[in-house]
Amino acid sequence: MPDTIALKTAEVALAPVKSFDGPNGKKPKRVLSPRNIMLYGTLFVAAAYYLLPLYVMIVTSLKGMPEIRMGNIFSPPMEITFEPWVKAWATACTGLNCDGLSRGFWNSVRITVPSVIASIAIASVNGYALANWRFKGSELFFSILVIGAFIPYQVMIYPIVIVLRELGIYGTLTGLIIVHSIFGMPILTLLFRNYFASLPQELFKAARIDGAGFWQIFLKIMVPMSLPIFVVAMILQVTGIWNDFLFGVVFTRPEYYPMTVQLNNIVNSVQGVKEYNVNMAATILTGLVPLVVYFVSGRLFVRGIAAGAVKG
Amino acid sequence: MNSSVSIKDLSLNFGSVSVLKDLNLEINDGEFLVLLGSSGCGKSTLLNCIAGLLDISEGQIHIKGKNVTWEEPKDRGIGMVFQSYALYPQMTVEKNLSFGLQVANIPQQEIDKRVARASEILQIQPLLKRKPAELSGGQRQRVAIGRALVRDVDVFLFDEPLSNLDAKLRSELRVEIKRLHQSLKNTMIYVTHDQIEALTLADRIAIMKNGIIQQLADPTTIYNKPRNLFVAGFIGSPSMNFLRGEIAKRGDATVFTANGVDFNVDAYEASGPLQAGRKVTLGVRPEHIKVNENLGAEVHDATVDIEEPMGADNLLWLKHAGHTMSVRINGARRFSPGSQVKLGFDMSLASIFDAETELRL
Amino acid sequence: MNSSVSIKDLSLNFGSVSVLKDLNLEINDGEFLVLLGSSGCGKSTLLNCIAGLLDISEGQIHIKGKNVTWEEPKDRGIGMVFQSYALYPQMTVEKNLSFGLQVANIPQQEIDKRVARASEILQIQPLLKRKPAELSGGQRQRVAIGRALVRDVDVFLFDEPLSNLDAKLRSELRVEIKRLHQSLKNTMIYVTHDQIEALTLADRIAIMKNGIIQQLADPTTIYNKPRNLFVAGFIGSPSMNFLRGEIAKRGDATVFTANGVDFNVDAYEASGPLQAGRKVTLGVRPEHIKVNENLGAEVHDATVDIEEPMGADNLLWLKHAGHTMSVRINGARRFSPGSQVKLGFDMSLASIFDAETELRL
Amino acid sequence: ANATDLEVTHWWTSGGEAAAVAELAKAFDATGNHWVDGAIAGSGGTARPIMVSRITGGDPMGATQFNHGRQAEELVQSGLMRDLTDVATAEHWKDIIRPASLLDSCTIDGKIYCAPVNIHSWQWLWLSNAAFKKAGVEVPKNWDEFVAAAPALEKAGIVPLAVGGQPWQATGAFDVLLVAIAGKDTFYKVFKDKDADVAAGPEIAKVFKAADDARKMSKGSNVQDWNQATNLVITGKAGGQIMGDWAQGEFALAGQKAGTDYTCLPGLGVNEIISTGGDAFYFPKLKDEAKSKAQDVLAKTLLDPTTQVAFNLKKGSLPVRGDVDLAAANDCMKKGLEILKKGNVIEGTDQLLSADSQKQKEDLFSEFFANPSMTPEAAQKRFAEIIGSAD
Amino acid sequence: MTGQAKAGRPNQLLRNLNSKIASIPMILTAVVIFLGGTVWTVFYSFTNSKLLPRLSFVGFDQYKRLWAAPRWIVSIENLAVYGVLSLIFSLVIGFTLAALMDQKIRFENAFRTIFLYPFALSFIVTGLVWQWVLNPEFGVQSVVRSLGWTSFTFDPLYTPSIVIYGVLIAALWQGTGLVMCLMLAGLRGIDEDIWKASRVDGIPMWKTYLFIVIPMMRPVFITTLVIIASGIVKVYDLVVAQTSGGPGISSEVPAKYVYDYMFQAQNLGQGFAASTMMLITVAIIIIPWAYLEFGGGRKRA
Ligand SMILES: Nc1ncnc2c1ncn2[C@@H]1O[C@H](COP(=O)(O)OP(=O)(O)OP(=O)(O)O)[C@@H](O)[C@H]1O
Ligand SMILES: Nc1ncnc2c1ncn2[C@@H]1O[C@H](COP(=O)(O)OP(=O)(O)OP(=O)(O)O)[C@@H](O)[C@H]1O
Ligand SMILES: [Mg+2]
Ligand SMILES: [Mg+2]
Repeated sequence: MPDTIALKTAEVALAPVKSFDGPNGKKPKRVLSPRNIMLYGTLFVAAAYYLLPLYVMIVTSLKGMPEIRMGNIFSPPMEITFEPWVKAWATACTGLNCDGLSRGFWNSVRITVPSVIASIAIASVNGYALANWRFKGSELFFSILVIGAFIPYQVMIYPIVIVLRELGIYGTLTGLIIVHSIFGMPILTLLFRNYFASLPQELFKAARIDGAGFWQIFLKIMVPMSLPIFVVAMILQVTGIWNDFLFGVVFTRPEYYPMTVQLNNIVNSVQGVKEYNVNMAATILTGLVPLVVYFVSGRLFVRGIAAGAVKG
Repeated sequence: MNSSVSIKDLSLNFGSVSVLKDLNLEINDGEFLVLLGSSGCGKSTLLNCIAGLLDISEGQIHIKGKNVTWEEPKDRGIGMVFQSYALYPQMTVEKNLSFGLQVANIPQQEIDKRVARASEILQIQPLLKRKPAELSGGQRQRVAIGRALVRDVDVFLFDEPLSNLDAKLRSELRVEIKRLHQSLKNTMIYVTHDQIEALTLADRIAIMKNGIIQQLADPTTIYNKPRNLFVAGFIGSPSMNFLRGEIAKRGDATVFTANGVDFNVDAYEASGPLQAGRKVTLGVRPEHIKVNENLGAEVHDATVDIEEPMGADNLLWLKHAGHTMSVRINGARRFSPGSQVKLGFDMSLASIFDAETELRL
Repeated sequence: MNSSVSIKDLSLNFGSVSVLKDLNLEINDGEFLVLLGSSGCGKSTLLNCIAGLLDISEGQIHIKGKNVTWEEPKDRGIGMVFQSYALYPQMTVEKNLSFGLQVANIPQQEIDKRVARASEILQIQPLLKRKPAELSGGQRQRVAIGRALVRDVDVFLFDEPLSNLDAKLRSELRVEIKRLHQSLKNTMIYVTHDQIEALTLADRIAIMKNGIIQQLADPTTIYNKPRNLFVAGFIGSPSMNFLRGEIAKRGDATVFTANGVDFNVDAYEASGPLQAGRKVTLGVRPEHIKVNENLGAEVHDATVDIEEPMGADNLLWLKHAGHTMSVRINGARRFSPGSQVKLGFDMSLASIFDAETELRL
Repeated sequence: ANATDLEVTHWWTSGGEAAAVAELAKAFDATGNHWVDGAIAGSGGTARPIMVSRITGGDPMGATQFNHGRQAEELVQSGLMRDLTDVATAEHWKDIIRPASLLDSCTIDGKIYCAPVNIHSWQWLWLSNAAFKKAGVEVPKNWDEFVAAAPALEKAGIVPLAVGGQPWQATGAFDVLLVAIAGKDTFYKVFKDKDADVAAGPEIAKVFKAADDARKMSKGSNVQDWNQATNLVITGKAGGQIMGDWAQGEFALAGQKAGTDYTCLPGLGVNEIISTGGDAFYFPKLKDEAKSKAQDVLAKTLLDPTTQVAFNLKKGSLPVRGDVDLAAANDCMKKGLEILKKGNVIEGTDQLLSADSQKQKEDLFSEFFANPSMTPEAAQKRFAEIIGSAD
Repeated sequence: MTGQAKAGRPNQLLRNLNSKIASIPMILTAVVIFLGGTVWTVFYSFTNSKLLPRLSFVGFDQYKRLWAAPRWIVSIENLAVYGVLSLIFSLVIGFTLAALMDQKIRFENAFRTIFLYPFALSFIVTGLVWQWVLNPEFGVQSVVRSLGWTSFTFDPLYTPSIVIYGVLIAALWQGTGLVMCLMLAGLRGIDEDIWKASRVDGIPMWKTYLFIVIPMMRPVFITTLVIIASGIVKVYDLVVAQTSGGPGISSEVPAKYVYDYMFQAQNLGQGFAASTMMLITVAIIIIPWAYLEFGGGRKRA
């Protein structure tokens, strides 16, 4: 009966829009409903609270000292100057060295890159072993590790100094990388363990039957499936290591001092009046790398957290 | 009968994707309507529209004669049971049942009465103090039904309530739902993709595909007189056997011919004329083919390919003139693969579809 | 026939929980053995033990005559197909198939040959370049089977390979697996909790409960002569009707009597004597009860409670002397609830169990 | 000699300090070696742990600043520090360094382990002439006049006494008050003999009374660092500050002249005694032979007369050698030299007390200055306890 | 026969060898650093080590002195106040923001980034910025005063009794973004059907959150709790950067006490005694929890 279909099409064509009485179709939504006002109102107020310090930092870093002394930290700069930025980056003094943050920048990179890689590599393998290859005692070690997350770093400095000294790597970059790996280990291992445990066990079993070993399964099966959690780990570690001051200064020598040491020096070595504009510029410059990492991978961050952290 | 739920020209789009298109559906008071269709065809979407959980794009929904298109779900007089049960995990069964009522400020006495009644009907009194995690799948499902029950609603909506359960439990609960309907006489709209559920439970079945209702009829009609090829293939397990061929005249007799084999179709009650030369698809259900016994006038030869004993029944997969065909016989009768058999077809129970429009002739 | 897999006194504990207890099982070469049991009874655990994915607590496992108890999974000559397919999501189908071979350092030429053969057998050649996410459920399952296929193993292990698929696809793939077995003639061990799968696929079925094999026999025996009450109740859908009562003598005749109603059981072939007074349970399958036709000598009265039309069949739930009973009749015969019917029981096909030991008499 | 890099750590990062360090570096570089600057900002509290960790961790620097006294005692005892006795004998340090107590502090078991570079005295009250002019009162000549002038200053919106938030500032101020008010003998009884009875006695009660005044006068000086506090005086926002002679460097840097722009009162104008603490350089033992040699060179350079003059002028401290000519010294420095010559000197508390006791004192006085509800009596009681258990 | 099987049983130590090898860094860290370091610390807390650790035992003297020190008491009190408040506020604010973000809002990405970015900054930065914003001379107080409300006072950092709240404001600014993210991830994991069921039941949104969703998010809250709590115990940098413990000792915290006495006062014994007290406190809270989560977990899984 091909004609029925033709008929139906004709019918539709003839009767353009059927209209009924009463509500029809989409429920009309007011943009300014009380709910929306509350919702967005709260969000905008909260956003303002979070943005305020950033605003202050930026505005201040663009003002000259006289203007700062005169007034209001919230008012926009009357005369924009990039002097503080230049100074913070290139000429601010620490003791005798007057090359600003720039000297620390590459050190920070040199510390952060291998430390992030090493700590993530170690923690991911640990998490994988804990999730898929449990052995007698593995959970016990893990519990100790998690409790270790609560130990203040300061407490551990002395024992670690001793260990590194005995290993003969105190003051070297290797030593610092190890220290970062150690302190990143508890939380990262927890994340990776939870994540790998949430992957289907059957995949792991299938790979074993296929004859893949410990490392093959990890590298060829698990890692390619774990982008989100690696992103989370990376963000956490980049943030933590880049911003680290204590380890960078305690466990290395000046030629490796990270940017935060310069930041601390700029901020803390006051020449009479605190140069707030320079401080703020230095602050922003120092935070720039982790901030960029955030902006680039923020979306993956939530996804990764959903995948890894949340499943207790 | 009054119409209990009436859907008029309903359309729904997710962004630019149109999921439901100009859908019309009248559901009678006290009727058990099953929405059946394969995954992704829009069943849940339709149910959610009726419940008010999705804002529709076009059209109207009336429940009990009232236009509820813009009403909140709670004001529509509906109760809903979800596939994943959606029980509140940290509340006891009792709390799960009464929470909605408490929120609606119904007096405690009344709440107790309703919970008692529902738990009696569903026989979950001993479970009232437990939490969902301490219940088995079937018990959880019962509590989920109870939650709809206490709300004293006109229309029950079920979204694949049994599909997370194992086969045995599923058949038990199916009977219970049927019994519930018989005693409550509420309107029930039930989504499933399991045809056994649909056939056993429904007063009427609406078969959907791509957001369009393909056929709306009682189970017998759907089973015996499927309106089109899709419905015919969708209903029945194992599926109806389809042979592609054409109509021809052999003297007085009208035959269906395919791969050089003729099937006399004079016994078929066509709704239109079967002109010779018309390309058609013949559909025969596995249980309408006789093997070696009661063959009738026309006899076909076939070879057994695979035998699938299923207890009460025995399923044979046969090779017949280039087709593979499934035949269902009594479980006690066994054939070994490779053996030759004779077949008889009961054309009065067959279906013939136009090859192009795929509509039943 | 040689035994292909032989399990001796196997026990397995998870911590203090004993999941498998002293299990013995001999599986013949080329046999299709189905492990059937309800959820949590230890089927997957047993399969994982055979595969070497779990370390057993006691006992031995031999495959092809070799003690593999402590071998790595890859060295046991087994292939395994998982419920969730377990395809490597980041690899193409081709890579999925060849991964195991590459790991084993098999020459690329040989790999290509095997992949080509497997994909031909399973008809997945057009899919080779796709990733699992781009496949339908059935296709994924086929690739999963292919992964076992390319490894050229002696024993195939399937862990509920079809339970994630919808009914239609399930019945299609069931046939394919059966065909595969017929052409490959490998030993296959297949875990399922779907009795239809078990009945249709198995050469022998091992029915498990709480880590113990209840009965190991061919499907017909399991269906018709269940060894105990559990097996009888587990197999068959809807379930066998059970009546609790006792044996009595009425003159010459031996009867089963319950709720004041007698059933003559002379036709029953008991393996032991049926003494009068023995407390027993009578089991009758729904399809072995006749309604209004071919009733035989003894006629019982009953009332229709609920009707469940299922297309080809029609299921009646009857009230009969205080019992509820299900009866399966032809789909074309319809009864409305409340109508009175007459029943005939075919006792030669019934089962009688001791009420205490629950073993078949 | 070949140019050898020698890393020198210190916490001299404020304007005046950095300028002074530059003099040392210049002098050292002139010897053909190279001064690698390892400044760590945030005062000794931040820097010392880092230095100690590095020395104990086996990665020592070439030289490091400590306040001589007891801070490095244990490091020396553990054999981590280089013995400078040879350099000292060759350069006749025993003869030229005065007061002798400075070198004594570097001497352990008869061996010399550090090179003192300057004398710092704590006992100074710095006053802003402009502030008093604005308040319409005479610039005070001693502590009592200063206290009397406080209300007038307050009325003019000027904080009478600037005290920074860092704990050592409050502690230092108290020690200064103690010497000024209770005198040298009591000072020694308390800090050298650790006589808790004296510490709990009436003499010290008077000191606490004065400290209470100071506390009241310091209300409103919301700054952390000492040089910020100094800056309040420089800019006339505060009337005065009790601070060591290093504050002078800040005045100098701001281009202010002693006598006209600001006034300095040694010993608070009450008791003209100054303490002779100071900074010294220690030289950790190094494996590298060339570096060890460079260490000797640096030690020698530090005490070189020209270096001494240049450094101390910038730093605002007094040279450790008695034989240099400080013609360029300003008013205040001259006053200091005078007192030094008269021998009205005492040892610094860093030399008398362990760092531990100092820290406890800091905790006490930073609390006392910040918490008006703490009575002088209660504070004195705790002070006596600390002295009683001090080592 | 069983005996035969046992004979074939490979060495247990070699089983799973790769996993054990791969876990060596973890085992070393756990045993040598965390366990060893802890034991070492506790051990030396019974000595009167000064600048360098040495074995001169003094019994419980360090502990007596510790608990007699007003500064330690203040530190403990501050940690308690700060800990409780920051736990509560982090969770409440974090959850509230997450719940708002979960309303299918526009600009979700922008909001999320805004709430999260402070987490990227170091405590030094956070401390500095808030020190400045809260500075009475040119921060919020002076701005409000310049608007005409001259009696307005808001200088938490210079008022001993409330300085810890000033620290709290900064800590929340930095940390709530992460909590929000964790909560949001948890909310996204809630079964959509639960929301539908509660709508059909007519349960108002806030009640659904309060009585249904929050209890369902227990695992998220636990993870979050671990992260927040481990941060609280360790709080040091922020206090140093923002107040240096001042005014006076009114914003001192235990971690700072430990550090100051170990390194500034050169009294390792005292510092170790203080760390031991911290470790004991942590252990009392954590060990039962870890046991439940990980030890008992094996049976539950
Ligand atoms: N929120 C959504 N946004 C976009 N598309 C959606 C959304 N929800 C559903 N769809 C699409 O609408 C179609 C119908 O979905 P629906 O859930 O109604 O299917 P269904 O018939 O219930 O299937 P199932 O049997 O799997 O539950 C599907 O193609 C699905 O992809
Ligand atoms: N890793 C484990 N730790 C503790 N108990 C376990 C573990 N794995 C399985 N079990 C328990 O062992 C029993 C058998 O589990 P198994 O997975 O073999 O069941 P199954 O028969 O395959 O069930 P299903 O049909 O649900 O797959 C269950 O009771 C289960 O709770
Ligand atoms: Mg659905
Ligand atoms: Mg299983």
